[in-house]
Amino acid sequence: MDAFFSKLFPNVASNLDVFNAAIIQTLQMVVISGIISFLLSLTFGILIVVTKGGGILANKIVWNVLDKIINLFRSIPFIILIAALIPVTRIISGTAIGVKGTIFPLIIGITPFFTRQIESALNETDDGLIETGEVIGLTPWQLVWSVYLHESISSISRVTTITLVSLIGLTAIVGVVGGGGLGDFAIQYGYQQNQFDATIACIIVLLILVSIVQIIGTFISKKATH
Amino acid sequence: MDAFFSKLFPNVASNLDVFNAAIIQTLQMVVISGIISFLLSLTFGILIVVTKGGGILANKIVWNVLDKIINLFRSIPFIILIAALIPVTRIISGTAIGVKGTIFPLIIGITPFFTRQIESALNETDDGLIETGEVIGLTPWQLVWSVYLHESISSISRVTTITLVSLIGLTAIVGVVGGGGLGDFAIQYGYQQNQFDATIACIIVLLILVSIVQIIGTFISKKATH
Amino acid sequence: MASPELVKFQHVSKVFKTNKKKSHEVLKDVNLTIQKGKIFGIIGYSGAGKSTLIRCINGIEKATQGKVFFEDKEVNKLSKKALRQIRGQIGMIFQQFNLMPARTIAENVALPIKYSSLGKEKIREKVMEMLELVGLPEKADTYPSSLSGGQKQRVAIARALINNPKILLCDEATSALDPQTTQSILKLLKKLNERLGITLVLVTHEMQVVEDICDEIAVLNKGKIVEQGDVYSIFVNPQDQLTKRFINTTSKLNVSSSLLKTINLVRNQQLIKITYISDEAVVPLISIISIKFKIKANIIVGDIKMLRGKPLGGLVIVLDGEAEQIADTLKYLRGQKNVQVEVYQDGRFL
Amino acid sequence: MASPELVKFQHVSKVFKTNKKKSHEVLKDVNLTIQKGKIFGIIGYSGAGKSTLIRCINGIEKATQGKVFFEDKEVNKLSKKALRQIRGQIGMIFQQFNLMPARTIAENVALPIKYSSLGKEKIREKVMEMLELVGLPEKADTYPSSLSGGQKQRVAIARALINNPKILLCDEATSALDPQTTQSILKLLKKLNERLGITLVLVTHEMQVVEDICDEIAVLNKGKIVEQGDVYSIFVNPQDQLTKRFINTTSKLNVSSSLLKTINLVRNQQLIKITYISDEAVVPLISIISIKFKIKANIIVGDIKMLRGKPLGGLVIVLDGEAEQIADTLKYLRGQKNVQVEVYQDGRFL
Amino acid sequence: SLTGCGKSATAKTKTKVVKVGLVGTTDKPIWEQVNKNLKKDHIQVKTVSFTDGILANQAQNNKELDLTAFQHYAFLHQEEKEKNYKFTVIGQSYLVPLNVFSKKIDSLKQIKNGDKIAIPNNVTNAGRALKVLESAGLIKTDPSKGNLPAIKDITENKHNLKIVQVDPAKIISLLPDFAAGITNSDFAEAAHLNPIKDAIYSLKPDINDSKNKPWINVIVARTSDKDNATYKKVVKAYHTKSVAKVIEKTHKGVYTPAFEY
Ligand SMILES: Nc1ncnc2c1ncn2[C@@H]1O[C@H](COP(=O)(O)OP(=O)(O)OP(=O)(O)O)[C@@H](O)[C@H]1O
Ligand SMILES: Nc1ncnc2c1ncn2[C@@H]1O[C@H](COP(=O)(O)OP(=O)(O)OP(=O)(O)O)[C@@H](O)[C@H]1O
Ligand SMILES: [Mg+2]
Ligand SMILES: [Mg+2]
Repeated sequence: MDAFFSKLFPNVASNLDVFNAAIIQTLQMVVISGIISFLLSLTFGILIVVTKGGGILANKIVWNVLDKIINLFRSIPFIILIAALIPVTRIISGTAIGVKGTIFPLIIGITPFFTRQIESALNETDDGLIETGEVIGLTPWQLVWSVYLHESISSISRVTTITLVSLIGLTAIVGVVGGGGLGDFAIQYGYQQNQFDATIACIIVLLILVSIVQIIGTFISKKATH
Repeated sequence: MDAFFSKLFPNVASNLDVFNAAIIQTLQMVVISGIISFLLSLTFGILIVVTKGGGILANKIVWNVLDKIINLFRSIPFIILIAALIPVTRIISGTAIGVKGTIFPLIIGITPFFTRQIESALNETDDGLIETGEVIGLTPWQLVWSVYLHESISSISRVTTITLVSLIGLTAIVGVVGGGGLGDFAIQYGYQQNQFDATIACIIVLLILVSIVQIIGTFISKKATH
Repeated sequence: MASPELVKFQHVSKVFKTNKKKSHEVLKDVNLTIQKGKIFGIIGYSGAGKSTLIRCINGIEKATQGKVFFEDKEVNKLSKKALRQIRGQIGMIFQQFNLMPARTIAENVALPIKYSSLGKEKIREKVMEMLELVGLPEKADTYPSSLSGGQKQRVAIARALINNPKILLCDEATSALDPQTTQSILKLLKKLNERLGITLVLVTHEMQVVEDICDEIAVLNKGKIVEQGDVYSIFVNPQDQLTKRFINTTSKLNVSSSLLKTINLVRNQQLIKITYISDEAVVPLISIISIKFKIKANIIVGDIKMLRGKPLGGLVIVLDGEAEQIADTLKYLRGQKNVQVEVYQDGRFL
Repeated sequence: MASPELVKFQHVSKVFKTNKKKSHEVLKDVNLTIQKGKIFGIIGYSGAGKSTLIRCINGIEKATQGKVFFEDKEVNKLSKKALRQIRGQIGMIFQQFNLMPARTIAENVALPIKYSSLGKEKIREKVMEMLELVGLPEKADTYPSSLSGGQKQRVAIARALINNPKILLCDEATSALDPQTTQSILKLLKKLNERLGITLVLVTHEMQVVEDICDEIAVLNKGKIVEQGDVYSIFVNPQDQLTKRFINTTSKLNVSSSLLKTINLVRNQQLIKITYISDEAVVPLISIISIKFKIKANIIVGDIKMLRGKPLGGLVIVLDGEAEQIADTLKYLRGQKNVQVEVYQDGRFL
Repeated sequence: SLTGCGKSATAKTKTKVVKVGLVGTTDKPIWEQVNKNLKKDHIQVKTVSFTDGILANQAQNNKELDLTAFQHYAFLHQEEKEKNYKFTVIGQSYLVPLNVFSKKIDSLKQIKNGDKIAIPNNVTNAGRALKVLESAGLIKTDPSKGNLPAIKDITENKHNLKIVQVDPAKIISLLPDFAAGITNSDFAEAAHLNPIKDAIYSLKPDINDSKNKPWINVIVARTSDKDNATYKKVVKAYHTKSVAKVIEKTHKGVYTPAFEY
């Protein structure tokens, strides 16, 4: 088996520790920034849905500010965003490099996109259900929790799947600040040094990761559809 | 005005022709690859929705192949994808560099994501409506056209907005094949040469672009909601 | 006892903008008072504005003009918080049910008291009690998608009742139900009304429902209230054309021409209709005329019922006898002031 | 003329899996034949399986066991294409309407013929004709979201009718409609049935609808057909408990205890109920007893109607007279073989 | 054969376009000057900016570029070896120093055990940076790896330095996270540092020092085109005083022209 692996993936085998570390790094980046960004996006997504015109807490100012900020951040190419954030990252994470230094820019990079996705998911909620919640006398936050969120679990897990896969894509770019990870491994060894096997190995692991995310997402989404 | 501009954006002013060209390049990349990818994603999105288990043309094999291919392509970091595609790009576009050389990789890069988004949008269609279409005696393709697509116009324009903004983000990466565009301008001048004004100028133009896309998308989406 | 007013509409209008140019006035200068503890029915054609009207009561539809009061509070002017408090006292059953698809039946029913101070067990207990009431305890842990239309409606009823509302707004709350279930639900509503003094507002197109439990009704026609009053007087003596038509639909006395054809009158026989028009004590008319004029009165169609203890309806009769006796009979009947007589067909002229 | 069979169920069962362990048998060994040109009613409690049953006819619900035939073709065994062709001949009105939210009313109605060879103008013409029929021409270019519940139902009816189906499956097609509109829709359906020979399958809980237009009915109870036959014989002589209960709901003769309380019988007065139990010619019973026994018969509740030319129903009467006469009267009435007598209350024992 | 007679006539007046692949945009003024020098020859250089040299080389190999001018010998040789490119150097351009910068220390002597050092995240500059550290006496690398050792080829690391690869363009921004960082001069310049004066350690940019030879930037043609007259003219136009001046001016004396004029 080992011999077989070395034969198929000679360059990976000779850098196995780096490769393994890359897997761990990718997982760390995806999991940590994914969780934090999920919470943030949920918050912003909810805010933007409830404050929009006709929403349950309609508020032009808040909505406009959020909408514009999201557009602004979505307009900044990710690599530039990372660079621009370096000083802030250092303040927040203590360092701007390594896995630790990638979490913050990843969060900032993915959250606007994630927020739009969550917004999309929440907007699917049937108006009649919102109305019912209001008629029952739920407070806005009860309404958010018990109607918007509860009824959107399926859609939210669907958009989260899409987003996590995009996030895995972003982790490939954070090599610029020495974040490592599989994407960076593929670039360093596969792309720059033309080690085809390194590229393939990375893609296989990423594919497995993406598929797992997809399967879990689909599963939750199905479970939540009645 | 001109003097004011030169003062605020000295590095942009001194490379104004490049900057203007970058805007044109970005527009070309986004529009051309956007349109082609839209058509492809619509096709794939429809296919994956109708062939899924319980779908109107349920077909395990087609569904599985599509699903796996999409995941595979979403697993490949975009920069690696571009590099890997170069030989194919050359066959298809005649060249692998410049704007012409970026269209194909952009399409391949965004289509899997776009397809997932379209899939998501189409899946929102109420089962009762599909059933009604079937009861009325519509053929599968009439059903796709008159029910799935027609009833999803609003959602489709919403996910298209999200996707186009992501596509604008991708164009920033294609500088690696000399594609140019605003993202590349920002990287070359802003990121690599630390010309802050260049970054800002690019972000402003991108923001305008993103906002226009967002406004049009929201407008269509609203128009299509009755 | 003059019950105090619970809901009051003062010159309420509601306009929907269909597009930039067109608009649609769905409620026109509606004035309405619903007294505490009453069962108030609202009837009218499809599209008359009934749903819109009751949706104004809890403020989910805002009146374009005029004022809607709930217990002296002007609904449209309330703060969001005050409005929420009021809504906590108003139960509502939607025409289209609006069950939460991602919640089980029990969770759906529990929703209005989910954030109350009741403990989980207490809530479950109340929920099961409600489901028992609507006959669906075995569906507690299933999801709405697996329910039939009528079952969904019953869940909506259970949900509307769980937090003991002061007033219950029912938008066609029994329209998807079979008559048996309808009756049991109506019985339940009536019981709640009697025992707990819940005020009920029923939008319905089932005249049977109106007859069975309403105290008062309002008849809506194209957004206008054309008639309003207590059920008996309106049923006995409808003023508006529309009301008459509605009431006629509940009556079997409208003998269709196809029915007339099946009745072969001979000789002097006459086909007549007798209708009660006042609420005086019932008199054994048929017996009287039979004894008095030696006439045979054959009841073809009978539709008499006791509404709040008073007779309502009439009979369609074939009178058979000598010409003179028949003439006397008709004369006698026409002399009675609590009935109205109409001759459909006269055997002599056939 | 024995009409040929259009729809046939042979030992049809339908099981829904609620989860891995539990399942729910919604239809149980259903056998049913619907003849061409008939109006076939299906009644039963909410949740009995009525919707599931008619959904088996056009194959949107697949029978778990047994066979469903449409014109000799076994629905479950048809190719998709053949199934589509059949569906083109089957109109269906859904319980929950299922209008397309992103299409105007006209477009919704046009959908079934959108891909036909008809030109645009011809389609529009037909659409307007249909909307005219259901009384909604002015809503042609609005969207479903701005319609009231009943208006939505009428659009669904128009859509189901536009391509001249051979058979129309109506799942509570008039349940959201006011009685006037219901009557006009029923008249329309009846006309279509008579003129074009359309077969109608009506799932309904409105016994009035059954009475008004059905030729045959099937009574469903918990997935089983408990009774089936032509309307008159079932109405006159229901065998199953459930059927009886259903029919009773349409009858006013079930005198409630609260009503009894309002009737103060004195002396020898007796409160009795007379019901027609066969379809023999009507006899002027009241007159006869009045004349014969010098008794006064005061009709408290009357519910007699002519169903397909035959009398159905009965009367609730207070008999007033001498004790002996009353006894004779009762004896006489009991001797009549086409009526059934029941004594509610006896003034002597009060 | 029909066009044969007119060919030479049109060729005379028509400007020949030569596509030159660059990485980044800082060399544009240099090539503008080259273009001025070429005007009389009816040759025009068109530059194409890449963000990445790998794809520029690939494009040249695919004949989408005529020449490239962004890489040093070391990178070129590595690329030729790995991808079997047939390239030939047709002229040298300049030498760019790769110096050590820091925000925390003034001299490499202050390096402590376990300190972090940033080096570029591309293979050639990483190798070069390791060589710089070696020449500063901080580490030793496997001599068999020649000019391009990788981090794993470090044979001796007495200070136990942690060497991290990051984007060279951002090394200056990231200096607070490191004890020191090594990056290309143009990036240092872009961050408003003087690549020589502000460096805490630098190697003398002597183009005649054989140690510097691998790091001299070159103009490259495909081997099949190495004798192309037009390309030779381009190189000739580059190897002029005017261009040397522009190089010194645009890069404030940090770049050393590596040609005779
Ligand atoms: N998808 C499903 N999964 C599980 N159970 C279902 C499903 N659909 C229907 N049922 C159950 O099947 C039974 C019959 O449903 P059906 O809709 O046929 O009733 P119905 O007779 O039409 O009632 P109603 O008059 O209330 O519309 C109900 O008890 C319902 O809960
Ligand atoms: N959002 C809306 N925009 C425009 N018109 C509307 C809107 N909602 C309702 N209407 C119109 O207002 C009128 C009254 O609607 P409403 O729902 O109150 O009728 P209804 O009396 O409840 O009828 P039904 O018995 O059919 O439910 C209808 O003609 C309907 O088309
Ligand atoms: Mg309504
Ligand atoms: Mg049903």
